[in-house]
Amino acid sequence: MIAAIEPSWYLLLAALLFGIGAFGLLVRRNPLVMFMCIELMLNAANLTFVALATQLGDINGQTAVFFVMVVAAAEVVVGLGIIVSILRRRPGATADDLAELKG
Amino acid sequence: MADLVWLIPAFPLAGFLTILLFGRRLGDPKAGYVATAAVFASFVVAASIYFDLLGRPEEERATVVTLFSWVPVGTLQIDLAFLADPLSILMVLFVTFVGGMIHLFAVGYMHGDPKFSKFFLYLNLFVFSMTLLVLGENLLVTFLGWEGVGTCSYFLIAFWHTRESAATAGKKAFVTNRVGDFGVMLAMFLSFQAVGSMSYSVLNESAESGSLAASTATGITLLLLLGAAGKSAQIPLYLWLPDAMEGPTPVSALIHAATMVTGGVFLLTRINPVITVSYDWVPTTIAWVGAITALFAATIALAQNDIKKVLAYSTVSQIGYMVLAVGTGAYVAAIFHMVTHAAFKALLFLGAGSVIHGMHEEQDMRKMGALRAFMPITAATFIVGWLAIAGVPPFSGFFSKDEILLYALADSVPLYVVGIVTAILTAVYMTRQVIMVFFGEARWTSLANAEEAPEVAEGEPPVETHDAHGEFKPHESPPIMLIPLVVLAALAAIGGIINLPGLFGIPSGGTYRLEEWLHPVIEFGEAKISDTWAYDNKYLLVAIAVACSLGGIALAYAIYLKKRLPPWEPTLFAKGWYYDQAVSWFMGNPGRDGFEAVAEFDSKVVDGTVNGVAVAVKETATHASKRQTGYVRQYAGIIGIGVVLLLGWFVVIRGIL
Amino acid sequence: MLAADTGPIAFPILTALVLTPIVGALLVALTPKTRPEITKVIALMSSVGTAAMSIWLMASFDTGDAGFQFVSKHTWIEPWGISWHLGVDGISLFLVVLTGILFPIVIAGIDPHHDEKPYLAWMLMLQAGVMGSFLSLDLFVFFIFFEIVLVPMYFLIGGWGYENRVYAATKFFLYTMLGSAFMLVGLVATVWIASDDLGKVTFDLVEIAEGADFAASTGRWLFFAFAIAFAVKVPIFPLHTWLPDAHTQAPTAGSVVLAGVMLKLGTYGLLRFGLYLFPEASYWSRSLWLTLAVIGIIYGAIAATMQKDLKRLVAYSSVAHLGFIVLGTFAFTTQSMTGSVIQMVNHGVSTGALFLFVGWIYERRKTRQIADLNGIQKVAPIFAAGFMVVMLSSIGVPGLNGFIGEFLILTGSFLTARWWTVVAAAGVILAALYLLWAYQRVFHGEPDENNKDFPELRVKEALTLLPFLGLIVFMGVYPKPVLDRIEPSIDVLITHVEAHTDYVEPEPTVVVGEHSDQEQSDAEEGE
Amino acid sequence: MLAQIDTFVGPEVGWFALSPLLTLLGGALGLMLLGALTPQWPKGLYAFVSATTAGAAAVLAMVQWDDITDNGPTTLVAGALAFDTFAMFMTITICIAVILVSLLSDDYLRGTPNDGPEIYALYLVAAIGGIVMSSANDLIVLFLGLETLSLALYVLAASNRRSSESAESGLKYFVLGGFASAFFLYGIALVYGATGSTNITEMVTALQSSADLSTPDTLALAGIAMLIVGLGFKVAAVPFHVWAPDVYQGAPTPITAFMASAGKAAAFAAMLRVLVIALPFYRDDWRPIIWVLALLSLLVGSVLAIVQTNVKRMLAYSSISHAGFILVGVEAAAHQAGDIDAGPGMPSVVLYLMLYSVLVIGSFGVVTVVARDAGGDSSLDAFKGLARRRPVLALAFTVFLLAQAGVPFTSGFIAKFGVIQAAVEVDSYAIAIIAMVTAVVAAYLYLRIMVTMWLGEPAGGETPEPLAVPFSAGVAIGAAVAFTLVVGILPGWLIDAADQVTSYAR
Repeated sequence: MIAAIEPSWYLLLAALLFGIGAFGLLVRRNPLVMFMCIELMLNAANLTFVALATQLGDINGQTAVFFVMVVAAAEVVVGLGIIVSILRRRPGATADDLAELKG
Repeated sequence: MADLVWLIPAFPLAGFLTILLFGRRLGDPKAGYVATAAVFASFVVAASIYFDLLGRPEEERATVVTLFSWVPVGTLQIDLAFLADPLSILMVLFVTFVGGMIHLFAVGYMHGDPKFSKFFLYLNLFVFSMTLLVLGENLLVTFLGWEGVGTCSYFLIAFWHTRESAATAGKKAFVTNRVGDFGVMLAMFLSFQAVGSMSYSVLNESAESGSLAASTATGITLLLLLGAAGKSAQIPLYLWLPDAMEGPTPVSALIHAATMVTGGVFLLTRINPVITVSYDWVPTTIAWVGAITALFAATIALAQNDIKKVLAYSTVSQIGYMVLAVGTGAYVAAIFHMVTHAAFKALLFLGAGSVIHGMHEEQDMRKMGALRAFMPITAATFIVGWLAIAGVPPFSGFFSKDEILLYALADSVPLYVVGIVTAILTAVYMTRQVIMVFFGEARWTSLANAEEAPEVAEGEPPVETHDAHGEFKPHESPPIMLIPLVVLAALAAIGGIINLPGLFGIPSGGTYRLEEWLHPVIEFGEAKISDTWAYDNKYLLVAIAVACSLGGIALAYAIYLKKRLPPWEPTLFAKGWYYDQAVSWFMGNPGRDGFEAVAEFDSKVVDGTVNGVAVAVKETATHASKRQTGYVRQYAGIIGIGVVLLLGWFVVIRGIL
Repeated sequence: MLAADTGPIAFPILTALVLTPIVGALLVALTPKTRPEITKVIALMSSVGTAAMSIWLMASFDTGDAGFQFVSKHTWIEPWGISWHLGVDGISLFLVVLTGILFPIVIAGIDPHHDEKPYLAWMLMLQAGVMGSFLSLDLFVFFIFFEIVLVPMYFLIGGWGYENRVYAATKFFLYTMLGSAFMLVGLVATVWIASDDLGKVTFDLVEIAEGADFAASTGRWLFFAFAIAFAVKVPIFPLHTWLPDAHTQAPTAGSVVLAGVMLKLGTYGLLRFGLYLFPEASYWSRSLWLTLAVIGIIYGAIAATMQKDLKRLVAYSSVAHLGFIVLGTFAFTTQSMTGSVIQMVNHGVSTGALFLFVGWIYERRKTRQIADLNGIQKVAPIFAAGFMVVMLSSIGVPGLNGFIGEFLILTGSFLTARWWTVVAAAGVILAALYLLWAYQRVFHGEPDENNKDFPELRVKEALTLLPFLGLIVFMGVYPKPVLDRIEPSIDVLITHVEAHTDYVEPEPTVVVGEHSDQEQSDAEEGE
Repeated sequence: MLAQIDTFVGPEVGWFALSPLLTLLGGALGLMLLGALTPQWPKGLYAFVSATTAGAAAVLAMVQWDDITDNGPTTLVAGALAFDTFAMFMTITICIAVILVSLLSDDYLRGTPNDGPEIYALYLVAAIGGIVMSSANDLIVLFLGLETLSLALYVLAASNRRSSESAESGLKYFVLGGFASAFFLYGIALVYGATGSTNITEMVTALQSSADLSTPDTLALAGIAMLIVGLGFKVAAVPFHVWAPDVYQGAPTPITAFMASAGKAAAFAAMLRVLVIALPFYRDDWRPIIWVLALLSLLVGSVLAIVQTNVKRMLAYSSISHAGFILVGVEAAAHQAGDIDAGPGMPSVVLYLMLYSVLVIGSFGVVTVVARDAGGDSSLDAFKGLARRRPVLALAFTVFLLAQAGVPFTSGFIAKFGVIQAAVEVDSYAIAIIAMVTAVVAAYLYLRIMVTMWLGEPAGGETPEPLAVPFSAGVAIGAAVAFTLVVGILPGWLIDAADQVTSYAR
């Protein structure tokens, strides 16, 4: 059944997700949400990998996904750490509140 | 002997250095004697060389003495060399003699001046430069002297530099002369380009051998004429000379009457072969420049009241005569008049100096009169000078001026007329001066010391007699000032003998001595005009000349002494035809504004652009840095824009298209 | 030293000329603050040593030889084909000597008033930089020295200058750096393009100049890349506006050095790296340069006339004087170019001396405004006399050094660039105008309250001034020894230009022999 | 495909070839574990350990260097890592950065809650990431390296828990960094789709076989665009530079130094790997973009720098303009990317990277010392009259600034000269001239700082209290000055080395 769906659809879907993620990062103020958008973009990339891998009948694309997942996990750790430390200092701070550095 | 010619400049130079080093220690009057001695020493040398040359066949009378190679670059090989030939030796003879006399006079005149030694320092430097000028073997050495005398005249005009007018006059003289020097320099370049040398011998010989193109010759001549106009105070550059009277009177006598101002005439005479080969209209131009200057200056002299100003304009006028002579090919006459003029004009100036001295620095003739009783010797000598310049036979001026008029007529009638008119005017204004100063009623009796005090500016030599008596009283000058007067008077009286005309059955042995002497430097004498109407009617001309001078004297006598006729002294003349005002107005207003404009342009536009760019960059930066808002989402946005653009380039432009 | 030179391995005199000041500077920097007297001594020793070496260099310079002498060449940055290549010829010799003797004089004669230690260090650095630029025969080496002089000069102006010093220093630094920005690119391009002809990448000036043959268009681009840098440095109108500011704000020593040798980097560069490297381009563009030069002469003079600040006036006079040098350079005749080279030295001497005087006036009166000064000649006659002599030399009165240069330049230029020369000669009139006017306002007249006790020339100052006056007179009366050393190199340069262009130096139509014959016969008659 | 599954053959690993990486890894782990298990180590020991580790790694890299020059480049771990001089050169550069920065950090951290092994461990980890980036022969591996480096840097940037600025810079860096690396990853994916592999060697062969570039592969081009976004962000090239000023200013100064040196070097190394080495066949597509990025970086960096009032921020912008300069070199390299004669581009870039790393660490080192004395204030005022308070320090800073301005006899000049030379040799005159002109604009910035130091009046009036320079920091700065001047005067050996990096494995 799956084979019935054209791999290019997955690519489109991935592109869509990626766009949503990028757009979300631009419009949302909450650091956590922005961070989620990044994760979304990463996963869009993953989806692309998988789709292309199937298209090319090549294993490496799929293995790459695992690496990316690991990286994403690591990012979660670091990112959350940073965000939490900021929110602890200034509860409810949005990304726009952090604009001391400019010019 | 002639190869010791370098001694002539050497002595004044030595004097200069001595005074430079020990001037203050020597002081007043020793420094003056040192200087005088130096000048007379070079006179002696000059005289001995004169006799040396005299003993030689005519064509061997030119000796070049090369000291060292001065500016040798490639084909340009200029030596510091002297040319001892009849012309230059004649020049040094009267320069050093008259100069020496004036030095002597100055010892008395400058007595008590705080800068006494410095005065003679400059004076010796001047004589040194002047001898270089006349002895130079090439244009550059002459130019060295030329600029040297100019510089010295600057020093000496501005000698009493605390007086604003003196300082300004000095600057004016230097700058105006520079305009002339501009011409001389270009003439040198042209000469180098044409004949690959600046030496007179090469230049003149190439002219005589015909290898010098007429166009080039014309260029050189006209450029040198410009130089002459500057140095010899001819139209249009004469206007520094009257102001130059700001200097001490001996300076006026030496530099601005006898020697320096004749430099231009000398230079033109020096290159007379070049003038000969230039276009025909060139000599005519020279003649007219001289003629007009002569007349123009004479008219102005007519209406001056400053005793020295009269003489100054008279000088301009007389040099006009010389230039006129050069233009008409009467080089001998030019030199002749130069010599005689040196004698009597120096005499007149020194006389004036003596008067001024005696009148306690009073220069306004309207405050003089009847001085002959108080300063008899001065008066007597002055009168000799007056007769000489007025052209009364047998005084020297008569012969030289007559010679010039002869050539003028031979050349063209208008020139002659101008010359004659000038002669009359000369007689008139000189007589006027003599009368105003020495005859008539004494207009100074009312004068109190206090009144003339403002006339005396700071730095003037304090006149010893001031303290002697409170009551104002003219007095004769000390002997040291009178001796030069007497000697010069003698010269002025008999100076004519050096070039008597072949008239009145004067034994042929005694005639045209100068002309013979100056041959071959000046190839042709009267022979050149022997076929003209003028030549055949010499006697007539003499008669006319004498009549004119006497007539002029009589006229002035009638006007100023007998008061038969009202004096005719239009302001136009008094103000020198407003030429000076016009020039200084131009310099002061449009000229200055133009300069200001350039300076403005520099700071506003040229530099403005530079600073403008800097400011622009800074402005851009300030504005741009405001775009760095610090909002992370906006940053992401910027990145996003970048992404879009990149995709646009790659996918659309490179990919699909 | 002499012995070493005659020995098998010649003493690397040129390298020593560059290194001695650097070593001096380092030593000065290392001496403790507590011992100022030592710093002064060290500085003097190293600078005097340099001067001695430079004079010895002049003495043992082979007059007849047109080529580069005392050459020392060692590979430096091998992968880039850069070598430490120094050499001196008639063109650079006297600039080197001037650099050598100018610095000890100003170091000894002028007091920085504060922070003497860094001041001396920077001065020595500056000397090394200038020396290097004049001596280097490798494009890279030249460039780095040409560029490095900015730093010490920047600090000298910025650290010891007057009220507006930071602005002036920054302007100077950036303006000049902008110029050399183009030169750097042009320089690299030159080397790269030349490597096709030479078959190897080398920055060696001589190899490129002799071996490479640039296509006309290429050569012109490259030439202009170089020329811009030099035009700024000279400075040539309209790139001159940094100069008045730099001069006015620089400390006296800075101004003296700036006018004395640093501006010559530009004119020297034009000769060495313009004409020599790109004969075709420089000949092709000569009208441009002649025109700019003449504009500079007149323009600078006019601007100078209107200045109210005495130092600015002198600065603008430099613009005019350097215009003459450029004119002579691009007239391509033996006389004009020899004149340009000697004028570089003469201008250095006379304008340097003028700046000394302005500096002394400032020290006495704490003002440079002409309006604030008057009647000084009455209270300080000797001071005035000294100024007068220097001024006359700057005006170009014959018998003093200034005249020789200008005269040669104009004489030579008249052969190839007549009308430019005519205009330029008019600049001589203006020179008299602005200087005499300034002199009248400052020295003539009756001194007022502020000036009536203007101190007379001091002994130390007189001693500082003496060498300048000596040179002014000597070079004016007997320039032959200098000219004889310069001319051969100039002739070679002109031949080089003729070889690469259709230019033929115009020989004036000499009336054969007559001159010499005349002398001969006269000499005999003399007996 | 099946075969791969049932018989898995582990790749043979050139352990010794990996020794630099392993050393650093060991150092990092060691610091973490031992540091965690043992009580506070004596003064300066952490820094010493990390410095020596990095030093050892550098030495090992040099050893490898000879091996490579003898036996030629190869790939390791089944073609995942390239084992070539380029990689080694970057390894050494990064290790030098780690050494200097560790020395800087020592006193800086003392007394802060961060005074422990973590920061140093993070340096080492970041270094590993950087080295992996510069020696990656597989885009995925490169991505891993990039993330390793970035994550470490995010943490480091935010590491100063007392300062809100630090936190802010950390967050900004993290968010934008993640954003960018997402693009990068997506780019990898797309390129993978176009070439059928993420391994550079295979990619190249694939592209060579599909020689027909007349019909451009949109997928690949889109991928390249994405890759350039990611790389451009890392190297802080305009318009992807926005994060740099804020992060540089906010992060603790030694960290900033590390970002500006090791971070930039690794990023550029990655850029060369991806564009020049992996994608030479598209060079005509991406070279213009590099040209534009260079232009923008040069202009924005130098122009914006001159109006800043905070020295760290100034240096941040100046580092952007330096990135522009390096991009000029990259652009030059692009002209001959993939050719047998790689041209002078690559060498000029790696040379610039090494020289600039030392320079910038030195500069930030001085800032560290001064700001520490001024209570964390790194504004221009803090530098007023520094020359009176610490002449030698001021002199050192002057050297660094002049070097950054590209004044001769400093390494900075050599670096710029190399890049300009490279650009000229491929006839990119325009960008070369623009670069030099913007350098003049940037020079104003350096002059401004110098003026403040030398001519400004110190706060303490006539007798300002001298400023304390910690020993280790002093050593670091001194070393940097020495390097700057020595290379400035005798650069030959280094240039020789840099010229060898063009024989890379792929």
